[in-house]
Amino acid sequence: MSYPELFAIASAVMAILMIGSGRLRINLLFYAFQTVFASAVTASCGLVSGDHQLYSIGLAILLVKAIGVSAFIAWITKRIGVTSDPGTLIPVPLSMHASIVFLVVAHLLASQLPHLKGQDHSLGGATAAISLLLTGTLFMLARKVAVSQIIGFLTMENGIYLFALTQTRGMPMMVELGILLDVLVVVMIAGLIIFRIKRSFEHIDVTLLTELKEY
Amino acid sequence: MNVGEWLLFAAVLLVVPILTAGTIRKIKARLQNRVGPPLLQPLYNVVKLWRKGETVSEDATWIFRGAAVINLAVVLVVAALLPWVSFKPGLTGDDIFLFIYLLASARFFGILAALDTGSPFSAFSSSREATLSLLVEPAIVLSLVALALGAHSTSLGSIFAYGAAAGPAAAPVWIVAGCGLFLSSLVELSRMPVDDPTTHLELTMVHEAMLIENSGPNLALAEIAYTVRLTFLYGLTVQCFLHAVYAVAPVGMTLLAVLSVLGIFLLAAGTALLETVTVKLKWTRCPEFIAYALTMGLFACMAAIFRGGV
Amino acid sequence: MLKYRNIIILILVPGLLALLSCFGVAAAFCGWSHVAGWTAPPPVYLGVCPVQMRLDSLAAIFLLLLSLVSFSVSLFSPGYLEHLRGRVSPGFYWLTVYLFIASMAAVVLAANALTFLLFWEVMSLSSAALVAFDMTSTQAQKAALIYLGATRIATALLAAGFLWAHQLFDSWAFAGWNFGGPETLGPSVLIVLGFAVKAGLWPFHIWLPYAHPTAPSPVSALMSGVMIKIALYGILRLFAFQSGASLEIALLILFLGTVSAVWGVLFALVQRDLKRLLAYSSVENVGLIALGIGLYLYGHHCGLESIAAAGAVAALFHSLNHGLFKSLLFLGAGAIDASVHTRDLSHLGGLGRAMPWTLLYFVTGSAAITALPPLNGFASKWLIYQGLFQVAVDSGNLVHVGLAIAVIGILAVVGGLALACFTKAVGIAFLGRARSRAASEARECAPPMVLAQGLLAVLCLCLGMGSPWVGRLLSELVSGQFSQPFVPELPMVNLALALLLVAGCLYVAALARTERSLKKYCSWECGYGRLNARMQATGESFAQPIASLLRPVLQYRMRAEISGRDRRHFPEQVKAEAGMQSLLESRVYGPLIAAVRWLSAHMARLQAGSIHFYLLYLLVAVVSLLVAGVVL
Amino acid sequence: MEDSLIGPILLFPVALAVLCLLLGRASRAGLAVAAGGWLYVALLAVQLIPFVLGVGGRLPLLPGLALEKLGACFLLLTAVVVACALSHAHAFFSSERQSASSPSDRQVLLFYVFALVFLLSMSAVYICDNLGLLWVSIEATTLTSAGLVYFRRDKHAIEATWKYLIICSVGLAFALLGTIFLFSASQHGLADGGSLNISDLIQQAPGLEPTLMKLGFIFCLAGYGTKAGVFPLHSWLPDAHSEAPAPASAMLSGSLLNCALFALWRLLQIASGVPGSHFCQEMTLWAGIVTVVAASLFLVRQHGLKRLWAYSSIENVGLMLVALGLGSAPLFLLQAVNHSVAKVSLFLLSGNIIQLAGTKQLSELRGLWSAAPGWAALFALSALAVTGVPPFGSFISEWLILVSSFESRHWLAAVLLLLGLSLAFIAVCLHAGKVLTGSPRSEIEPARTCSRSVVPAALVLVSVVLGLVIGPDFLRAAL
Repeated sequence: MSYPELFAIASAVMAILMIGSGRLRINLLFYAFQTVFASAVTASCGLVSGDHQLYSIGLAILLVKAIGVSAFIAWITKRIGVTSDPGTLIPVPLSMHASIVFLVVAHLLASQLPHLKGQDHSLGGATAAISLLLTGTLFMLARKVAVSQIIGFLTMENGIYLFALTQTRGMPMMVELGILLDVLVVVMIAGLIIFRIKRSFEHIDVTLLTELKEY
Repeated sequence: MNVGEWLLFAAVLLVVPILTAGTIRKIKARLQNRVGPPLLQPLYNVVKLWRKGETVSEDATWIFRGAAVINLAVVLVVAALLPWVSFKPGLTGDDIFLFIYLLASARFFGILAALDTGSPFSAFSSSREATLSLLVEPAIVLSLVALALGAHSTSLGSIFAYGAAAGPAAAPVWIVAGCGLFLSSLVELSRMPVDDPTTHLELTMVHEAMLIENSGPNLALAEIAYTVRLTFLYGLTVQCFLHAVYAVAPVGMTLLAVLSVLGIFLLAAGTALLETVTVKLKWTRCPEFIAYALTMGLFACMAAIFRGGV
Repeated sequence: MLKYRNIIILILVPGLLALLSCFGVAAAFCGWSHVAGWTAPPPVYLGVCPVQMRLDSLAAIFLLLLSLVSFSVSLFSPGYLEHLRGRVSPGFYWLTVYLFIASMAAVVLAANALTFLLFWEVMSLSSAALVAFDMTSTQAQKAALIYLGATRIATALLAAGFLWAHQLFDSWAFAGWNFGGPETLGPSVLIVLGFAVKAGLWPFHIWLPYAHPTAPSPVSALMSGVMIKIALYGILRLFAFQSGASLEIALLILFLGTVSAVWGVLFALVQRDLKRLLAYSSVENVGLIALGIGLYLYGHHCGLESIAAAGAVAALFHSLNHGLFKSLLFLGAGAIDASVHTRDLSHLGGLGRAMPWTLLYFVTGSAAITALPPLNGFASKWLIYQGLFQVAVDSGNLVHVGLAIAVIGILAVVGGLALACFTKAVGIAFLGRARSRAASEARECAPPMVLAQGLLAVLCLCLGMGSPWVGRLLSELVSGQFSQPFVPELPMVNLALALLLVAGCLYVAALARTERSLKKYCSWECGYGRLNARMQATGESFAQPIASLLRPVLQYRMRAEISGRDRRHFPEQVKAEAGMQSLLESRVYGPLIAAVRWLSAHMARLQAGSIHFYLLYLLVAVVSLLVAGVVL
Repeated sequence: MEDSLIGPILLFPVALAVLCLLLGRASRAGLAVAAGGWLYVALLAVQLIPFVLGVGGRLPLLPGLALEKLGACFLLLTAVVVACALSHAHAFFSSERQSASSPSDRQVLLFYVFALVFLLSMSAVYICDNLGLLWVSIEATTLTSAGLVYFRRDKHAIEATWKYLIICSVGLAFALLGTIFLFSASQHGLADGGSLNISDLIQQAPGLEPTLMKLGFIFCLAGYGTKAGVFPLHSWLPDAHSEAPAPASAMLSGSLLNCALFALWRLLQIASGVPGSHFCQEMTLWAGIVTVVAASLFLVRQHGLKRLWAYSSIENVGLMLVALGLGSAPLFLLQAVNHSVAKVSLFLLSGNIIQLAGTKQLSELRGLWSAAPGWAALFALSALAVTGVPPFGSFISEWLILVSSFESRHWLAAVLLLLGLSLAFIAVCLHAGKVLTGSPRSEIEPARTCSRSVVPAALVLVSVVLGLVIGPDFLRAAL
């Protein structure tokens, strides 16, 4: 097992640990860890392939996603004063166990994918990526709080990023930065709206947002 | 065209209807052990009415009086077109469907005239008249179409033409169609068992109640129209039976002419007998009776198809 | 200022329409002998084919009908609009009427599928706008919706048929289509059904009794008199005068025509709204025309020219006839509406004395539609009978002979029902006593309105009397198709003269004498005292014997409640209630609409507002797409 | 020389946005934006029309950016839609401010700024020649348009924005995954290490790894399909369209949906070169059919005026997907143009009507004909135009789609399409009829402003013209 694979799996495990808690701070912390590992994957990939662009991307991820975004969301939760979910749609432990199953499923799926020649970390990377994707989705589906949805989305995004990293020989720099920028803006806008939700609905429970419907 | 033929026909048309109507009354009276009115009583009635003044409902429009005229005019035209005696001179356009729809015209105006006065009695009866005609029309049409199938033409003149003897195979069609036409005629003429022309209760009558508001010459026209209609419908039936006979045993023209007229009186006598021995059907049971007429028509058609097909 | 506007609306606009109608008549006469084509100049193009028009003799007949009816509508409308004042703006009315008439003319002239559909939809939409003219009435809105729905289904069927036909023949021009072969059965059925919906053939007729009564009467006259004919024109154009059709199509049309005839007139009989009655009677007449078309197709397919010729002439002639007398009757109903402000037969009665001209024309129209000789209705109906009779004589197929005879019998029933129906219409609306205050205060309508009806009535009479000539003219039109055109004739003029002569003599002999000495008295009242209007028969009671006879079809129910202490001999209060219901609406269309609504309601449950569900859908969609991707 | 001009022109909206901020007053900014919008259209038209009509197929701009003919057409369409919406917006917001819940000056100003940035991001979609940048620009359209949906800042607007943001972002995350798959496919199959460059990919399509290509396409279909409103991924669409102010709804429906579909078109262009990728087109086609049928069913039971039009947009997206699935870019363009023209008119009019009646509930909207006959007529015509009735443009495009699906022997698809279209027509008639007829509630006084009818009237006219002039040349390109 190479370093990139190790870090990638570690990142996926962080995500599984993240989903195992109902407290937003802990979620956020594990999200930060997970992203740190993702940036570590980037760096180690750079080490393996000798592509120096990857170092800078790894750094950018560390700064923007792991630290910046986490801090921003932490700031939001603090301002809003919501510390935990008011009751999840799927019990917290169950969702953690389910995501362990997802990890296995992810491995099975990943082994089905064709692998690039000369990229020996692609199986573990794909496993971790799909696992992160599924865990992120589950997190979004299982939690009621708007902040959780953002974290879930970011987890998914991490998965996709890892996938890109391990399944290709590196996305173009422009694209990577564009994606990063987009994600950042999504989080910023979502943060702003979360404040609004809090002000209008007095909570950030998105299950309250069911006024617009068909029947 | 033969003037003599026309004169003869005109004479028959003048005389026979009155006598037929008289015959029915007379025989019926005799059968009921009454002396009965003279044979020419219908004529006397008409003359009497002709002389009288006329009272018209204040609610009536021109339709009321117009209808009586149209009615008789239509009946007379039909009488001229329809081969109800064997010696009727031919006319172009004597079509089955024209005949049916001319009768319908008379009925149309009759019903309108009945509705015109706003009288509930005549409205009742006109509604019934419409119902009866609706039921009986297919029976007449089918009987006549069955005959037309044999002649490959819808011209009444050619259907009822006496040509070469058709042979015994043709007889069933004529007989069944004749029965159909006779039953239909009873309905069409509002005779027993569908309607009792001599009842005294307006509510149960069809034909008489429709005329409840007619008086004087207006009523006379209606009476004449009725007798003429009676005669040519019976005449048509008689022609059917005569054709059945003719198909088996061709007879001479003179004999046919005599038989045609006699047959009408015979049917009149039969009607009188029928009206003596039967009672009027309940209104809701009438369709069952008319169904027999329709069945006859259907049988006639089947007979005609198989005769043509086999 | 306002006055000038009135002048424009009252004189110039209708005048222009009348003028245009005259042009239409002229064009129709040109088209009789010449074929003219026109293609729109280059920038105008409909995607797959240009806007193309073609005037030939078949189009000319329908153009003639359209022009004649439009002419009388242009005379009738200004007076009628007075009655609608405040409910419809004349500008809107005239704009849509012009659009409607122009699009009908264009449909008739269209030479290819897209041109046809283009104007077809414009025709439907403009007429729908006219149906919904009274924007504040929910009833009008419902009628317009049903109409739009029906018309859309018709268009969809036609579109499918046209597309399929294009696939087969690789042409959009009607002239390039040939529905003779067996492989064309699919598109033929679709096209026939599409036209059947628009023509109001059973079982697609349900929109007619909603749309016709709601529209202003002149528009009803156009819709019923011309528009539904245009659907039948479509069938004639595509099948009859092109190539014929397969036997299945012919039998389908015959079947639909027969059922429509019976069904339509039966329902017409039991209506109490005069215009609804007329609308149902249109179903009957459309059925008769369809019978003619079916006979033509049958004869053409079997190579029996006499049947084909009789059918074709009958269909064309009856289209023309029905267009005239149905317009006449709708205008009559409009005159009543304008004068009494109701069309409910139970509030009418006794209009004949106040409106003698309208009565005369309405009776003429009724007599014509009941097919009384020597009017035009009889002439065309007789041709249908002749065609059927020829089938019975010539076809040689035992089943077909039997069916033909059965249809003859059914037509006889239809005749009887039509008679009952129109005697009811005339008798209850015009005769007897006024059943409401409004009816007793009725006045004859304005002279142009009378003139409009008179024109149509005279045309009915002329076409009836001239039926041999008209028949010959029409069979010349179809004679291209046959080696020896079959021209069945009846001496209608002689007949009419004979009738007139005899009736005249009788009148002079019998009734003219007493004309001066007539005694007026109240109708017979059994000596109980004067009859009042409520004692008269109503439309319901007039139709009751027939309705109860045909109870199962009509779903006719009657309930009478008699109350009082001795209710057998001295009833104090009698309450009678009769109701009927369209079997198709309750058993077929109702459940169908309910099913769509149910489906839609359950679909709406998907959109429940919960973002979690939405995300789940997203996931499920991705997974199922992946599964589909792996499996396929 | 041309490439030197188009780039700056595309940045024109940014300049306009800055100008807006400098003007500082919504009323002045509104006029500037309206004038600027049309100026932008004019500039683009001058540049693009010679290109579209000319022989050159491709116009490289910057590395990773290039313009193709279809893209140029869509660029122009987008500019026109935004210009229409913005020129209507001035009148719309000035009458909005007379009502009770009037937006503040700053809000309106921000609206203009967001709209202009939104325009920029949409324009970027059409000039991307790189799948990654394509994704980035589409995500950017989400972010910039979220500001438009958020405009009212009330509960409903917040809810709609949140759903819009989250669902589209998650959906687009899948599209990103798909893009990565495609990239991976290119790296697997191609010798030179792969590329995200669309024109390269199209050229080298036969060399792509088919399985990864297929997976990539599926993820992209789901992802961009979410953005385009493909059933069942459309859930955000009715909410966002109905909560955004009318000019924004018009832009969302008339231009944003086209962006996502254009992205799908680019992918299909690549896929069509890959051997055995018939599947992708089939899948697109059937996604379209399902969307049309589902949307028409949604239309039947509807309670909000703008939601109704939102579902009608979904239906039209379905139609465009069918056109894409049939592999016909001209049909896609034609349908998009027709839909945009009619739908922009409808949304703008619906905004007027909602202002007039003070509600967007269909059950309470009545008697438009009596209240405002001019609007009522335009409304009826636009509704007909959007449902594909002749002589409006969408009739021709829908007809061409049907012809095309018949010719490619998709019988079932064509039948379902016809069914869906008919049902949609009936449903729209049902609801529009109720809005038009009946008697209006008493408090409504007849509106007297013509300024808010100009744009819809012009659009209706354009729609009619479009219905009558689609010539044989176009047909040759389409079929």
